[in-house]
Amino acid sequence: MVPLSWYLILSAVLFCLGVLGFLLKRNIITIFMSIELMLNAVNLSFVAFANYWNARGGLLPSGKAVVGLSGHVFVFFVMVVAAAEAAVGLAIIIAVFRTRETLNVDRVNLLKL
Amino acid sequence: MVHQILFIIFALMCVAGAVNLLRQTHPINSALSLVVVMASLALIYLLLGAEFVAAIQVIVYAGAIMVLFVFVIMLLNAGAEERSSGSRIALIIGVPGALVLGVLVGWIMIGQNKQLGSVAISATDFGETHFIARLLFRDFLLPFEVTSVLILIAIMGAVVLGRKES
Amino acid sequence: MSITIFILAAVIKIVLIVFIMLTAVAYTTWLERKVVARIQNRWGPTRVGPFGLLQPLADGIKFILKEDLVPSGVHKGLYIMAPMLALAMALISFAVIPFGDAVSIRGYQIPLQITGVTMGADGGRSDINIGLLIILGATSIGVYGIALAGWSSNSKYSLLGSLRASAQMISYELALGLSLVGILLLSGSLSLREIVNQQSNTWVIGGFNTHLPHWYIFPQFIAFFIYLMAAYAETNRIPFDLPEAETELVAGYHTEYSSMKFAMFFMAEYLNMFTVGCLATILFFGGWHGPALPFLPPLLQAILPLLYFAAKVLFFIFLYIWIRGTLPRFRYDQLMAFGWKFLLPLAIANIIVTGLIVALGA
Amino acid sequence: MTDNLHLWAIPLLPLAGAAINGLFGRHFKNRVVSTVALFFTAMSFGWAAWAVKTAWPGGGMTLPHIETLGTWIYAGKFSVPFGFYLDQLSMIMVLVVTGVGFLIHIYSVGYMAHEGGYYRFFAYLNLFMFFMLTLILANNYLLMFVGWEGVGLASYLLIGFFFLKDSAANAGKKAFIVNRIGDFAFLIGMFLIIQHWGSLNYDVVFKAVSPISPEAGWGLLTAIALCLMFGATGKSAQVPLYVWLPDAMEGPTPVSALIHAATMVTAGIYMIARSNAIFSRAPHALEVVAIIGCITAIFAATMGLAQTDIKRVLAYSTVSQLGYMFLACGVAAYSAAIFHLMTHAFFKALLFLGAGSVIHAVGGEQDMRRMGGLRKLIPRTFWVITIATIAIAGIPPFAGFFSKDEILGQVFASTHGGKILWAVGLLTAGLTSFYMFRLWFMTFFGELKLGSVDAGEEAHKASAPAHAGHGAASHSHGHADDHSHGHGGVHESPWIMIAPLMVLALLSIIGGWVGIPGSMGGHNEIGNFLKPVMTASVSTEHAGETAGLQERQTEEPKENNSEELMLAAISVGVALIGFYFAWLLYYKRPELPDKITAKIHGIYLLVLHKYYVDEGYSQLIIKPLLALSTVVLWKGVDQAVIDGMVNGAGSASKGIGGELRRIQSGNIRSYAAWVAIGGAAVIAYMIYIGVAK
Repeated sequence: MVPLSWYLILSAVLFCLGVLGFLLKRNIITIFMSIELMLNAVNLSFVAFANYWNARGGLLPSGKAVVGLSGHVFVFFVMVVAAAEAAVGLAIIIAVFRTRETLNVDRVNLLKL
Repeated sequence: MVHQILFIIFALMCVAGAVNLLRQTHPINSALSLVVVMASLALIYLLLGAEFVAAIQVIVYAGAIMVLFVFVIMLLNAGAEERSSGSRIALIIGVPGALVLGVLVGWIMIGQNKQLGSVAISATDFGETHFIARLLFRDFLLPFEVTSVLILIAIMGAVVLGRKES
Repeated sequence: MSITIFILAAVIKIVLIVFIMLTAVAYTTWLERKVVARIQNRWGPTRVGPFGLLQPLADGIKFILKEDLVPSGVHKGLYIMAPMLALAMALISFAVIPFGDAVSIRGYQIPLQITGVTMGADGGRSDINIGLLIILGATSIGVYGIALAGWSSNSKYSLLGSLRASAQMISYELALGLSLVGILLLSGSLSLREIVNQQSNTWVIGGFNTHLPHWYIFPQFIAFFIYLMAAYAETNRIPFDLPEAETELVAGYHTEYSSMKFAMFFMAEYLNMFTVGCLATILFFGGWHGPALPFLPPLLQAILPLLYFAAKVLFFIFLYIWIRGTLPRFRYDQLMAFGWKFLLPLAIANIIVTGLIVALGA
Repeated sequence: MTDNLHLWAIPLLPLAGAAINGLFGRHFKNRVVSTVALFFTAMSFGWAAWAVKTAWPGGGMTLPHIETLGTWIYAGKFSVPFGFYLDQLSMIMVLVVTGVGFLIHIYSVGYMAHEGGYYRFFAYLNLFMFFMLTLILANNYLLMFVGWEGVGLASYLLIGFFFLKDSAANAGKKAFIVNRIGDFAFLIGMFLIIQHWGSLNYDVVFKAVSPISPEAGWGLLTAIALCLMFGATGKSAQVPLYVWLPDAMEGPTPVSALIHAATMVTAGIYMIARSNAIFSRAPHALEVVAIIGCITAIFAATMGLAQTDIKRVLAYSTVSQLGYMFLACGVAAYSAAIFHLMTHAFFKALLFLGAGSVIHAVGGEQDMRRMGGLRKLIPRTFWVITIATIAIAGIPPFAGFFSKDEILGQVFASTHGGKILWAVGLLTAGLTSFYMFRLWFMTFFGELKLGSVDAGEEAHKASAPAHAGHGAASHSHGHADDHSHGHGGVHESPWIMIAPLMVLALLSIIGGWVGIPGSMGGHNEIGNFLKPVMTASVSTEHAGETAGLQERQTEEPKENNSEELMLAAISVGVALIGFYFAWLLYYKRPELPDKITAKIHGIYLLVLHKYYVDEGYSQLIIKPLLALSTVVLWKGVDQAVIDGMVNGAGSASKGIGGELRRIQSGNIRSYAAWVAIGGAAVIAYMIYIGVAK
């Protein structure tokens, strides 16, 4: 019986590390990966709450019964969106690399070539 | 008790992976540490009784998205990061900032511990695929369709952007 | 059946299966060289032991004794980790494969499946209800092994080889997944033991007993066909083994590897073949189900399901080798086009048809 | 039988005349223009006479006779009708205005014959008549105010008739602005009336006021009375706001006669007399009126002494006489004030027109020092002006004596402070006769000094006839009110000018006989005639208390004839003393005035420059106002505040834009930092809400 707050703390820690990566790293792809990490942290809290609500049951304020599983469905959607984002993001990174020859974020600061 | 021990193990793996993601200079290493994070997260999902999600996490996230990342890193072969002026300041501000944020949220979570109660692998077939399927294709049908359109557009975008200008 | 007994049984099963599998892998190399030789009208290994039976042992010792070269400029960590990763992923998929029904030892019903569990009052055997997904997960993580191997060995050939191999595996993984969906529509469950149990008796269509075994091969032969193609591509076997073709890229992603690391790749490849074989038998040929043979002695009678299962798997291995001996290699663009433009649409069509049948039938 | 007198025709006729002349006059020949103007004025006079005859008190008409054409303003409870009001007071005023107006129209046909803009002059005159008649016949304060403003407009147009001359244009502007200041106070008075009694109609207001005893409502009534009084001072050129009248002499002489002697300036007196119900219940206000009247009288008289321009002298005498009428109203002797108004209209119009014909005769010369010995040259004008001068001086048989004596008698008899006011009034009477006879002697006796310029002494008005630029540009070229010397030597005015003078002279003589007091054998017809108007509003039960304030009843038993006769004798004596001094200084020994002025040089200069009032006003009021408007309003508010805000907004956004631009540095990591900070802020806010709840 693991208290829910542990999961949330883990998710918070992962999220903070994601934010840190997002701020500190210089390589575009690594920044991109830290975003993925953040999304994963969010997924974790989704699943944790899904399980929590399923166990608690009860009624939503709107009167409908609590559907624990909707947390999972949300995770599913987050993954789909993350996949789409990764695909387009990496395509952009390739395009940037092709023109700028570098992945270092600080070098890529001129709007025109 | 077993749950807590397992949780702590997986959590530590997770955090170690995440920290390694930051520490590594070469993107390939950080990519693999991210795969480790995702795998441990999958295990934690299993702890939370979410089998289908864990499987999907492994197949989609670890198996597809991260492979994409590794692919791009391999293709571009850009090499390790080099220090640049901006990082010093960011480090000085960023790290304590993140620490404060983490501590703040953590404190809130611990504070609310009583209300939150605890979580366990629910006995009944909670995370069963067919339950999720029924939910996904009935209550969440519209979002499902919308995301499928999103994916289509993303693919086209990626193709257009990725193509070499002929 | 408490946790401790389950763990104990699991450990024993794991040791047993790993040992059997590795020896099986070894002897498949022997079988392959023999069969290919016979196809090419020559004898194959005959000197080492009767009919060359000890050849695999000789190869094994050779691999172990050879000098373990580590070229310079190599990403040391990844270079070493890659083969391990490939082998590990190949082994993991055996965890969920049910070899047989169950064996009762000292009153405990031990299911012949690593993750098999006898649960509930009636002692019914069940296993992880997402078995199939785990196999898919394992295969998708397996790609890392090859990708990293090629990239970390810091040579152009291996890099290109690994890129091609992983690209091929990724695209065919899609076709593989979709082809399995046909089966899932019929079986309604992802757990392999459940699927096997469903294929136990005969097809009864509209009250007429066709006396055909209730195997899924009959309604899903297209899916079987797609599955086989995709599986061959997954394991980089002959029609699709361009990445490691000697004529093209020396040895593809494992050119820089020597001795044990090379052996690991080799074993990983053959284990994957076995996984494909087992999966095919479980999903399409009814796993350990076969016609009852009353005339056999009781001891044989007990292990008959296992024998059936082994026979079917062996047949698939033979099929692999047979095709390896006969079919020419695909060109890379043909390979990709075949995968995306032919297999994928076919698999989707199959899903639609089976979906309609299941929906209208129910 | 209250048949409909169609009172609206009286004002409308001159309006029609003004419209015809104004719109089409340009194409008419002078003769046509004058006939149109005279015809409509005559019609209006005839109509007024007919209306008065039918509505004469004895004739069975109930007075006051009110006719309403329709409602002009209808706003909730408050409504203002187009109404006309005829009672004894307005009868007298109508007759005076139309009568004197008609005579002046005839006179100006001759006088303006050689001036440019002939049709314009007559259009303005008719317009003035229309507004004056509206003012008099209105049955509510608002319609009266229309007339009030209209009259101010007409005076502006007529004063500035010679608009090419800067001094004329400025004089017109000055007149209009000063009047407007007065009107402002009048407006506030009206607002107070509306506020408290909901309507401006005379009958409604006076009926509402009558029950209020002086002590009870003194606060409100005094306020209204003071406002109305201040409005009247503006229009009737009393002390604070009299500065415009002397400058108004820039206009042609008939204009001065009509507007600045007979009619317009009397509007203020008429208004006070009309609202006697309010004034008589506000004793303090009456005191103020009396004091202002008295001060104006003595003040203007002293200024008149030093003037050398013939028209300026008459202007100051008008101001002083108006001061007398104010004084009369101040002691609640309204009918005496109206009586003096009537007689003053006759002899002052006569004096002005006479002066006009003198100027006409000497070819535009206005400076008395250069005139002299005209007695034989223009005998008829001489005789006419002599009659008027005797009348204004207040020598018995003539009109001036009776009306002025009436006022002095009332003032003497009034209770609080009457004696001082009477003494000042007497002194003013003496001064009046002195400067009138001074004018008389300087103009008609001695020898003609025309053409020789007295060097040295700074002539009040440019010595040589100020030929304002004879710009031939504008075809209706107005030139100095004098006109070219083409006529050779001095000549008598044509009959068309002399005839009205004769009539006015006759009126100046018999005008006074209407109000001969009981003590001298008459029975003060005009006093009795106006009594119902003045006392109608004082309801009987208050008769006792307001006895002191009530209309001075000439037949009061305790007022014996001997005292009255004695007062009359004193005033005649003072007039004769004035004559003697004038004769002594300007006939017997002409060099004497220069010696006297040399001795009292300081005082003389002070008086000559009209006590520097104009300069004082410009320093005290106009300059600070200008400064206020430029520094504070224009520079301060408009520039600094409004423009400041607008430009400030522009530059502020530019500034902020400049600062924010630095964020778009292209450095992706700074973007990331900003995103993170934003995220942190949101999380903090959510935590705050969560914790707060």
